[in-house]
Amino acid sequence: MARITAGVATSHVPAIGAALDNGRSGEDYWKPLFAGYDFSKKWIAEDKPDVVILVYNDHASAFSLELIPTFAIGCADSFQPADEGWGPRPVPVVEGHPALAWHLAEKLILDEFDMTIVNRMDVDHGLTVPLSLMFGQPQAWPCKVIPLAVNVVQYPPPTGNRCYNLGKAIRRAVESFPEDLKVQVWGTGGMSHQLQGPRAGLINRAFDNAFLDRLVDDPVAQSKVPHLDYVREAGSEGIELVMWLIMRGALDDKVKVAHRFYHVPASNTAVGHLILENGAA
Amino acid sequence: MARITAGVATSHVPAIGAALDNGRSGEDYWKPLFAGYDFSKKWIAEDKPDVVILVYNDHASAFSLELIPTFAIGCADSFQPADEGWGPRPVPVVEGHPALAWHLAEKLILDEFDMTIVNRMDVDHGLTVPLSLMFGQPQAWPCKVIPLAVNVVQYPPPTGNRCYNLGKAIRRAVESFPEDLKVQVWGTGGMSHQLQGPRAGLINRAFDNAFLDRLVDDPVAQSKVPHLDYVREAGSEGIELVMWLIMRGALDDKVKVAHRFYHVPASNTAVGHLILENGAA
Amino acid sequence: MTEKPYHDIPGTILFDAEQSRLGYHLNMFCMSLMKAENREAFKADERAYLDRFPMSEAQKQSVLDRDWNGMLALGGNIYFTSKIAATDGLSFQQIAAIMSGVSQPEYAEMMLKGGRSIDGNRSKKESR
Amino acid sequence: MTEKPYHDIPGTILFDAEQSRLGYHLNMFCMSLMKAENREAFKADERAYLDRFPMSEAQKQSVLDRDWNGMLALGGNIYFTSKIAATDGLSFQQIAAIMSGVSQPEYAEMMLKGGRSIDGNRSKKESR
Ligand SMILES: [Fe+3]
Ligand SMILES: [Fe+3]
Repeated sequence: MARITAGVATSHVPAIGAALDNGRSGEDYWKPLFAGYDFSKKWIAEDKPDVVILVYNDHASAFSLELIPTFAIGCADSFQPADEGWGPRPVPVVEGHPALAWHLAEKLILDEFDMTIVNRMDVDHGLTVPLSLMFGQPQAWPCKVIPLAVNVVQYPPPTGNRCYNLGKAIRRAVESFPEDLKVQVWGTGGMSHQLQGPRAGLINRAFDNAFLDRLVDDPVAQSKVPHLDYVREAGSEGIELVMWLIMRGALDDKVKVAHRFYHVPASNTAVGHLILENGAA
Repeated sequence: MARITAGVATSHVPAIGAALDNGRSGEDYWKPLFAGYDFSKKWIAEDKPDVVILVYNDHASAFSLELIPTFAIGCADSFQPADEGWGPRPVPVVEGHPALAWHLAEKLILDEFDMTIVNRMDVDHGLTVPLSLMFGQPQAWPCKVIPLAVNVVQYPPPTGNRCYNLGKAIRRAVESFPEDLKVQVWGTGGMSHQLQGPRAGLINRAFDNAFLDRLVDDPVAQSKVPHLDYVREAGSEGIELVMWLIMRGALDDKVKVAHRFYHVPASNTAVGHLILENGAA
Repeated sequence: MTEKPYHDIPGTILFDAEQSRLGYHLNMFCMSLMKAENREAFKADERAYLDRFPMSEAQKQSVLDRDWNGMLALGGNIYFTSKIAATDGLSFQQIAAIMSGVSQPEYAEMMLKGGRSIDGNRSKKESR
Repeated sequence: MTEKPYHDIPGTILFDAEQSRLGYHLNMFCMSLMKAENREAFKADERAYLDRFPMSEAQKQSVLDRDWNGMLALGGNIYFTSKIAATDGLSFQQIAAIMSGVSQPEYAEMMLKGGRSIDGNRSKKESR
């Protein structure tokens, strides 16, 4: 039987990818950021997942305004890094796990989540930067990845409550898959940041740290927080944090915090990172 | 305030469109079928809706297997009749109602339905044949149309229960729209039919009529019927009937049957048609 | 193949995840026939056109043979395979007749008489 | 414009239904810049390229002027308008500086010092 072993949350700032790809990760500006993932690289090498369900959002790369799915699950054999305007990132092709992805799609739809099934999709920095942060720069990604793209660009994104419950449904679906697989769920995006308008550059350390606390200890309360609070307190792009609730919903009610990291800034953004393990209770 | 005044259900067999478009509706084969809609044309002329929310499914016209939304709502200004391989049907362009459609999309997503927002989509016979049956062959369709495309081609479609609840959520959303609009919800597809394999041509009069009875009088019970029963009893394409539950969910618990019609065959399909009015209780 | 409750329905292949994965390229080939220039290219040299798609040899042969039931078994979906029929100038009823093993007049007659009966067609177990 | 609770947030335009309807063609123009040949065509004659899209004159002018806040007010979304910035060879941080009315070094300095403070930036009412 497949099982969810852990959850990872991390920001997915494009500048982080660019720093890595351009060999600038050793610069003073970037060193403290990458140092925050040293533990994580060791941790994941020690108990490598077979599959990562990677919750992220597309940033007008695969989806324009022609068609905006709330939840899209990638069922293809593989996914190419997207060309976001400067050529695709020089990272490996992302190998999918179509058998588990289709199983999830089927179970989630029957569980009354209105998924969009996607068989062809390029994946942008939202998906590839977290892989780079956790795995560095390998020739091939060491595990299969199921992309789960959440709309957070067009208001309204799904509610925090919906995201949290989707996580719970993902767990049920994973646990009904007959093959013996170690599965991690990653939630990406955030933390506080605003890329647009006169308020660009907003960072809210207090909000971010309270979010990290509550995501661990009281995710149900966090799942009730309305969009308005995220946008007001964490910036118009801080709303990406609702995606972390999907990861959290897929874990036990009580979890062990294996790692926690917070850093400001990466370009325009506050960076947060959590590794949560099941089996704490 | 916008309000839902009535629901219409009808099959959407492509051969019906072809018969009309090719001037064959007066032939002996087709006469009894079109006669079943004589009442309906008068009925709708007497209390013309401003907007129809038209629930239908795409048949590999707008959506291939690259991307399969469970629920897609058309928010565009207009929708072109699709070229299904023989050129587009010679029917008017379908004018949308973007203000109400976007309102619905927003409210439905906040109400935890995971809609796909679509701003560009051609509409196939699933949407245009019901318009032809209800309005005949006008120069322009006499009302605005919001396409709501439901996946029923790739198993699994949304559950009957999910469809019924979507109807209820649509009603809440319509009733929160400030403009004074008369809105109808149409459910299309079905009735029993199977287009594929050695069992092609299956018709189940008893199942269809029991479905019509229960849709009117006990929709909650009908909403619990599993997909397997539809496929087994009403054919692999009979599963389209789940879409009628969206229409039904948008109406009062008690409704008045203004019209009911059943006819076999239209090409490979049993044709069913209902007009249900609110305000019976 | 994992056994599913709907596998008990006779003469019916549900287009589920398994079939969809199996038939992806076959169906995407069919979808390409929505464009007039592709229909022309297919008609001009069917084999060469099919070779543009990463389909299995069995899938390609089923198309060349117009083996409509074979295509479904190999992952085809009827709404996609019917685009080959449209390219050939065949109606839905004509391929329905072929798939159910009768002539088109016989099939049309069956439909006029109320269609194929559900009795005996519910379940493989029942009909044994 | 219907008043929404998030209209109270200063310096921020939420990309809601209203903005998305308003900016559809502006954003789809931006999306077209994902293709190298379109970037070339745009650079060669910006006005002529913009005229291919059914955008309002004000939207076209905001693009020609690189009025980044103006584009947002006219329905642009930052993930789309940033594709113009990429075409111009500007980074996200460079346009963020322009949108917030400071030089890029000043903006970068603010970010290094922990970013723009939330205090005084929560609410238009609060800051009055
Ligand atoms: Fe992001
Ligand atoms: Fe249909």
